[in-house]
Amino acid sequence: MTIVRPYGDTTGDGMVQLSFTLPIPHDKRAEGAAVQLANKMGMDPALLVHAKPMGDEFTFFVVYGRVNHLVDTEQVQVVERDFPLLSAKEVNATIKRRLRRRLSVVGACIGTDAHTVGIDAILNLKGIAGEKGLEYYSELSVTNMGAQVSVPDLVETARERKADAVLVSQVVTQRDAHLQNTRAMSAAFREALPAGKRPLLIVGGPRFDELMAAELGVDRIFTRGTTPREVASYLVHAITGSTS
Amino acid sequence: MTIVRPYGDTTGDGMVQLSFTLPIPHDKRAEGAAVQLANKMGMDPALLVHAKPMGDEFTFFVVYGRVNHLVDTEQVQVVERDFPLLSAKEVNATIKRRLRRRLSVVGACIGTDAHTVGIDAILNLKGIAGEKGLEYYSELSVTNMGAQVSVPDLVETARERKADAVLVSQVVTQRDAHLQNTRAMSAAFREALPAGKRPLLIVGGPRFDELMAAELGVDRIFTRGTTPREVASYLVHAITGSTS
Amino acid sequence: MASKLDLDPRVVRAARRLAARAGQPVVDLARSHTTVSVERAVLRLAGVHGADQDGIPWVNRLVDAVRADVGLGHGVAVPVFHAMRSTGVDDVTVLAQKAAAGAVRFDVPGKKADAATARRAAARATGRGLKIVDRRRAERDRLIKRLGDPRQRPWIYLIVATGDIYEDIPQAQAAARAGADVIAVIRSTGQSLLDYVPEGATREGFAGTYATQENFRLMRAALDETSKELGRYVRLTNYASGLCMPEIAALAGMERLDMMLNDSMYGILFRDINPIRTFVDQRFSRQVHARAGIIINTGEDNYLTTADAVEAAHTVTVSQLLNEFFAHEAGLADWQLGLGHAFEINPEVPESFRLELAHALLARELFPDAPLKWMPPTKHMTGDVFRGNLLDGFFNLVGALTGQGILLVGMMTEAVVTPWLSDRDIALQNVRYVLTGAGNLHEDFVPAPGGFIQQRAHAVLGEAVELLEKIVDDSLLTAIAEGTFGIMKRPADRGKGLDGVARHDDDYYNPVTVALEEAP
Amino acid sequence: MASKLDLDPRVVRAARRLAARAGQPVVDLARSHTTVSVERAVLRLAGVHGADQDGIPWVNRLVDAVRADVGLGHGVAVPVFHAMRSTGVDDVTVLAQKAAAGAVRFDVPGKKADAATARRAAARATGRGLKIVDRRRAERDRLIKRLGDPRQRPWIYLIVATGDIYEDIPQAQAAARAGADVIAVIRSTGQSLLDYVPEGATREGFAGTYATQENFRLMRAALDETSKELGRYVRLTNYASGLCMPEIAALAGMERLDMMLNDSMYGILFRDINPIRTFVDQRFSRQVHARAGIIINTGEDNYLTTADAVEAAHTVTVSQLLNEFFAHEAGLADWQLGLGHAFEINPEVPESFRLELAHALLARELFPDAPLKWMPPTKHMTGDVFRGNLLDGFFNLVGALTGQGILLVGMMTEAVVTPWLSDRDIALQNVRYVLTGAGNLHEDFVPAPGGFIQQRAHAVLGEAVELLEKIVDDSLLTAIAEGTFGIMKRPADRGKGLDGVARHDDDYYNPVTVALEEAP
Ligand code: B12
Ligand code: B12
Ligand SMILES: Cc1ncc(COP(=O)(O)O)c(C=O)c1O
Ligand SMILES: Cc1ncc(COP(=O)(O)O)c(C=O)c1O
Repeated sequence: MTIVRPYGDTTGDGMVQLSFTLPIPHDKRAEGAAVQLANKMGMDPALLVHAKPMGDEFTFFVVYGRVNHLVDTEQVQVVERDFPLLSAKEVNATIKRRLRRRLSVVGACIGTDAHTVGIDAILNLKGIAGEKGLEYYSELSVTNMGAQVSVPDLVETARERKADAVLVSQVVTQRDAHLQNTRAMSAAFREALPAGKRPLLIVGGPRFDELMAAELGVDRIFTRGTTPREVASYLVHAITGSTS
Repeated sequence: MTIVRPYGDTTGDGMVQLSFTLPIPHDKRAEGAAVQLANKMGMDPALLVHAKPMGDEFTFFVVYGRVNHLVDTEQVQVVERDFPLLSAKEVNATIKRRLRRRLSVVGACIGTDAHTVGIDAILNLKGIAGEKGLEYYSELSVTNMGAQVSVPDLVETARERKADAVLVSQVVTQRDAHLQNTRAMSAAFREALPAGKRPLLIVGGPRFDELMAAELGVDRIFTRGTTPREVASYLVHAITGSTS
Repeated sequence: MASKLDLDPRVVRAARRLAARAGQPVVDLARSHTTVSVERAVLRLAGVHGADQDGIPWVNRLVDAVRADVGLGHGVAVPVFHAMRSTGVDDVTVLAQKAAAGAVRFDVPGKKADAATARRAAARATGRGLKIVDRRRAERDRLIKRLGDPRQRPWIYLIVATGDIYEDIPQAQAAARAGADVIAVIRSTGQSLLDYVPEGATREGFAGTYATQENFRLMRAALDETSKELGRYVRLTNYASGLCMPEIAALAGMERLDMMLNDSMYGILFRDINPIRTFVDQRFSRQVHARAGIIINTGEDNYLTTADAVEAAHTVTVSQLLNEFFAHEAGLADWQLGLGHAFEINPEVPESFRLELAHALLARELFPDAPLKWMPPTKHMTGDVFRGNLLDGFFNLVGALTGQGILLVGMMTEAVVTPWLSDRDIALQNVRYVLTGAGNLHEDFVPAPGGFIQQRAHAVLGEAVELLEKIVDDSLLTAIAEGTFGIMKRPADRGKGLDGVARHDDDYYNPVTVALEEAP
Repeated sequence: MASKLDLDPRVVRAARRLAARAGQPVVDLARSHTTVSVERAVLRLAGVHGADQDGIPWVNRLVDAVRADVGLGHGVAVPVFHAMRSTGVDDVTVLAQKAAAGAVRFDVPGKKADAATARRAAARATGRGLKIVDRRRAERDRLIKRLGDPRQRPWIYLIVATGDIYEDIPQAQAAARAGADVIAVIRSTGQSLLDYVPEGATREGFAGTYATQENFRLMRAALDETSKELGRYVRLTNYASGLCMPEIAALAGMERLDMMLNDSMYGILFRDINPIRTFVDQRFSRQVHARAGIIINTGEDNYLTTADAVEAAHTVTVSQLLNEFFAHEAGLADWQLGLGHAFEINPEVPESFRLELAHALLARELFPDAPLKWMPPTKHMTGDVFRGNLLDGFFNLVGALTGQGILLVGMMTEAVVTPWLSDRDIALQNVRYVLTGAGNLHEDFVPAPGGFIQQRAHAVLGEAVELLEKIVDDSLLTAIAEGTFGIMKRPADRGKGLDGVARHDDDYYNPVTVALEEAP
């Protein structure tokens, strides 16, 4: 199927649910304004099913209705996994064979972000979802710098540890903090190290858009539900250039 | 304020919440397709925050994001109340003065619809939201035909009772049942009675669009939250032509 | 479950006795009348099937023809099977077609022997129909034995309502895979007032799908497949309600439906069907359900959509007691009584949740061996779907805390649309969370002795007894006429379908009733 | 609330004794050290205010200057007030400005009399600061008397977090009008690691708004207005946490904040702040809170975001006992102890809801006179906001069933964004539904004797005692270093801010500590 529509209870009905607040008091005009917005979003008919004043200046709305847009799944751009998913054994064997040394990985939460659970899930032995983290891989040498690491410290440590890859986590996204921090980080590495000497730059976090890697100046982005094995497989692929 | 945007937690942020199902299995492409739809609806950035497979062929999505449309409250079309809201006393007095007889009202749920709670709330003594229904008004003569009334029966009763107004309720809206039934009803009245002799046609129900009166061939539409007093006031206004 | 309400067994016994006294006159009425639909059900069991080119079933044409010639008071069985012999037609459907064409005249045989022959022929024919019902029941037992029952109580009951049997089927299968134990296919809004059962597979219902024999068959077959896939027998529900209640009961028996919505008063109150018509149809349909091993679901929940759930709580109890009496009288066993009640108290009312608990426990303890059908909030659901899902969660919790047997899963979009696929998924997730996390919390739920919950339950039971006393004095038909249930006033001489009722003549004969009443 | 868990009072006493033994060495440490932030807090109370043009507060410049000249071990009070006299400056802020320009040299007066004079001057100055704190406390008491406390328990606690104080204010007022009893202004992500307190009204926080004296003032004034409007005193909360804990405590006292997040280990575990630094800052800040009549909120809930809520349940109990011990030692009364715990069990775990009940009740019965801060689900919240609102409802129910004092309202968008205006509205509606409908259900909630809930609570308490025994043996600093709490390993010689710690010299003098310790 390439062209699809949203599905409520019948093929092709196009039904969706929408909710939002408008900064206007609740009255008929406000309800009309809510429907206007839904119409502009392509909902027609748009059924206003709930309107609730929140204080004197705001109104919350729930709208149901049919959306007229078509979705063309052929047009969808996704970052497909373009490398094979390896077992820990394969990862270790490939690094040994190709690199003839341990692959050095430095990880951190940068900026003011202190959400380490995600990067720990990738790096620490304990891992996530039943998979062990990168520390488990005998041929990976892992340095986990923890939270709220400054970019200069990160660059310094990466240099010291001769990092093949730098793994950065960003969870706080309010005011695009994650994007700003990532840009600052990639710029610092570009400045500090010549192209051939730069480690692979990887960022991860639940609210990144995987398609933005180039824009942010990093090599790869990982998002919700990433597992350590995927990251290890990618490292092997990108650094040893091997497909197995 | 005439131009507003949706409000998440900051003025002008434009944030909305959207959910829908696509008839495709859950994978990265499906997630991309969901974002595509949100983008087409004007959400940018569109953050896919939840994707859940439902069986093998459907996926449910929740998307948050900024919508770029502006809402112009000046452009909103609403049916404003264009008649004064009267007390029961005023309603009765005006009918007495202007009509010199009781005003006859016939109400029904037509078609296969059996949801009488709404029309009963308007017609029956008991009323709704602390307001008594039209039966309470001494100058109104009310015939409540109940549920699942056929259009021919309704026309017949309206004729018999010399109805000044016919009040029809429609609650079931699947496959636009309410619109079809309303159109059939207004057509039947147009056919059965000459223009001057036709009662005022009023429909009501929670999912009508008040702006559609002309299109449906009725004089007025009432929706969610209507109270008997509004209806009584409208009747007096429309039938006696009085503003008090 | 140990008693939590400390109900006085003498009061409970008194309530049951009063319900029997209030119900008996109605039973007497039902035993002395027949209806067009009862007679059509007999013919369906006797093998008449199909419809004319306008979609009017041959059973309707045949009953109309018999009625025109000799009236309904004798029952159609004897005139029809007498005509079979006299015309030499040996297929009842063919006879119906001929009758519709005006080519057959019906009469009641004057000779005793002819009458006896006709009776025997009729009994043989309907016996074959009942055999099908019996075979289906045995088949169900076998499948349950092989595939197993749901692992948990309450059973999870989900609705599909697209209006199109071919959309319903995949949705029902998806729902079963997602965890539903029972699938109900909601009927199109118009059907209950049709005085015939539509034929064939249908795709054009409004807010529900027509109940037809073919739709029953298609859905049951699909769910049999899914049951096998899941290793758990998924039950199918429809509606034996409206003007064709007896026939639909017969079709349900023959197509192995597992549960049927079937209430003694719903049609009267909410479809304005004549009370006598309803009570007569009602008794026959329940006898068929008893034979078919079908669990009935009664409709007390509906009263709380028109009446206030606190004020009218005792009317639910009274109706449950009446439904129980009528059901037992018609041969249904306790395990077949999915008595209805609902979570419909205005959530703004202080202590609403404890009141719900009190009412739900009262039903549970009054009918300890009945499965009970626990219905979700509908009336106080709004377009606020976030709040809706929350209320449904607390509804599920009451279900788990009070040991309800059948949990009709609430949908967050109750006030908006007939359920979407995703609504069901969200709703099932809700049920699963509550049952997994708090399924055993009832062990720690002990209403304070003499406290709010016990007091409320005792008060409701007390009001129920008072109301029953009044009904015994004034008669049930009067109570219904006065708006006792669901504030709907329905006099006995009004309502739809009264013209389809006939008093039994002395020689009234109905081979199905005979067979059903003689069975153990 | 009568006991529902049947805890053994001997075990409870043993647990408290062990906590005291485990905590005492840390108290000794805190009593024998000071930090830059403690000293800055002293100067703030002594009247230093404002910042240089780079935004560095004069208290920082002054402490740095003193430290450069004589170190911290004597405390800054004497050197500073000695310098006041010797330079003839009579405004401490002016002194700080001069010191920053390099125009003042500090020393510790050699003569006893000079030292005594400086001490007296310092005590007078800080006494004025403490007077402000006292006046604010009296003001609060008056307002509560006039306007009244929330009508219900738990108090409803809501967060605002726009990053901009001028967006925060209307949102906080809206939240209060919608029913919030307590408003917490979340801090910008970076602030806890700043070794100074920013100045002025701020609009540029990330996922929170900077804690500044001016922001405190603006928000408290706005809420005073709203309190009057509502006829109910609305409390304000912020964070005395991070590298500036003592100063923020002082500012909170002077601006009449009502509650402060203030945990003995949070900064160590979740901000990688040095343990010694934290414990020293901690003790001083709690002494100030005690004086200011501020309720503290501890942070055990956080452990369950990194550790598993079932496996690590006993670490929460241990930490609560330690927090209680440290709090009492610092002079806080039971009513000021908002000990933290949270609804963080994976909702897929069988019996998750009963486990939550067991844990929440254990806290309730161990600390019967503490208000307890009950935190909503965060870790297992997903982007499925419909499910999110449901979980929050069951969280609210546990809060009501177990008599929690402060209910931090959960948001359905927890996994998505910092709360939107509408999220708060939906969340409050959820709380209201649960409290209105089931607020008294605790009367009917009686954990089965010896049943699942009691067993679980006893088991957790048992594990807590075992862990405390181990901590007494190995020392609390070792336990923290080994990752006992929240699986975060934090050795005592690492972490941020260690260089801001100094051992007391023999002549260490801190007029604030003296005043706070001599008060009744
Ligand atoms: C746990 C938690 C905390 C803990 C963190 C403990 C710790 N040591 O990490 C504590 C309690 C300390 C905390 C504090 C705060 N938090 Co917090 N917290 C959360 C919470 C509940 C869960 C996050 C989590 O652990 N997820 C589980 C992990 C496994 O998932 P993950 O991070 O997405 O990681 C996976 C992938 O994304 C990917 N990945 C992630 N990073 C990387 C990196 C690489 C290289 C790769 C390859 C992959 C990868 O792989 C991981 C495994 O699959 C979320 C809400 C929620 N339910 O999501 C809020 C949340 C993230 N927190 C939030 C906020 C605002 C805060 C505070 C700033 C609040 C405040 N002002 O006080 C503070 C301060 C924190 C700070 N300075 O950053 C907000 C962020 C809002 C936003 N979108 O901007 C959230 C969304 C809550 C909310 N709605 O307000 N928090
Ligand atoms: C109560 C109820 C019932 C009761 C009805 C009892 C009765 N005697 O009315 C019972 C249980 C019988 C019932 C049955 C069914 N119901 Co029903 N029911 C509802 C429910 C829960 C509440 C409706 C209600 O009473 N609202 C309260 C009244 C006061 O509000 P109101 O109707 O909007 O009326 C107000 C205004 O709209 C206006 N108004 C209304 N009419 C008029 C007329 C005039 C002239 C004027 C001036 C004003 C006016 O004024 C009123 C007062 O303010 C809704 C769900 C919900 N929460 O909304 C479903 C709902 C309406 N039912 C629904 C369905 C599908 C059915 C069934 C068809 C299901 C089935 N297949 O079996 C059946 C059959 C009914 C039939 N043939 O029509 C759907 C409709 C879906 C759709 N949008 O198409 C709903 C939305 C539930 C759902 N999500 O599936 N139902
Ligand atoms: C007992 C009972 N019968 C029948 C129905 C369905 O009504 P209808 O007659 O419209 O199919 C219901 C509706 O919920 C019911 O509760
Ligand atoms: C006890 C405690 N202190 C402080 C904070 C806030 O942390 P931050 O230091 O980032 O302001 C929290 C977070 O919830 C907390 O629980």
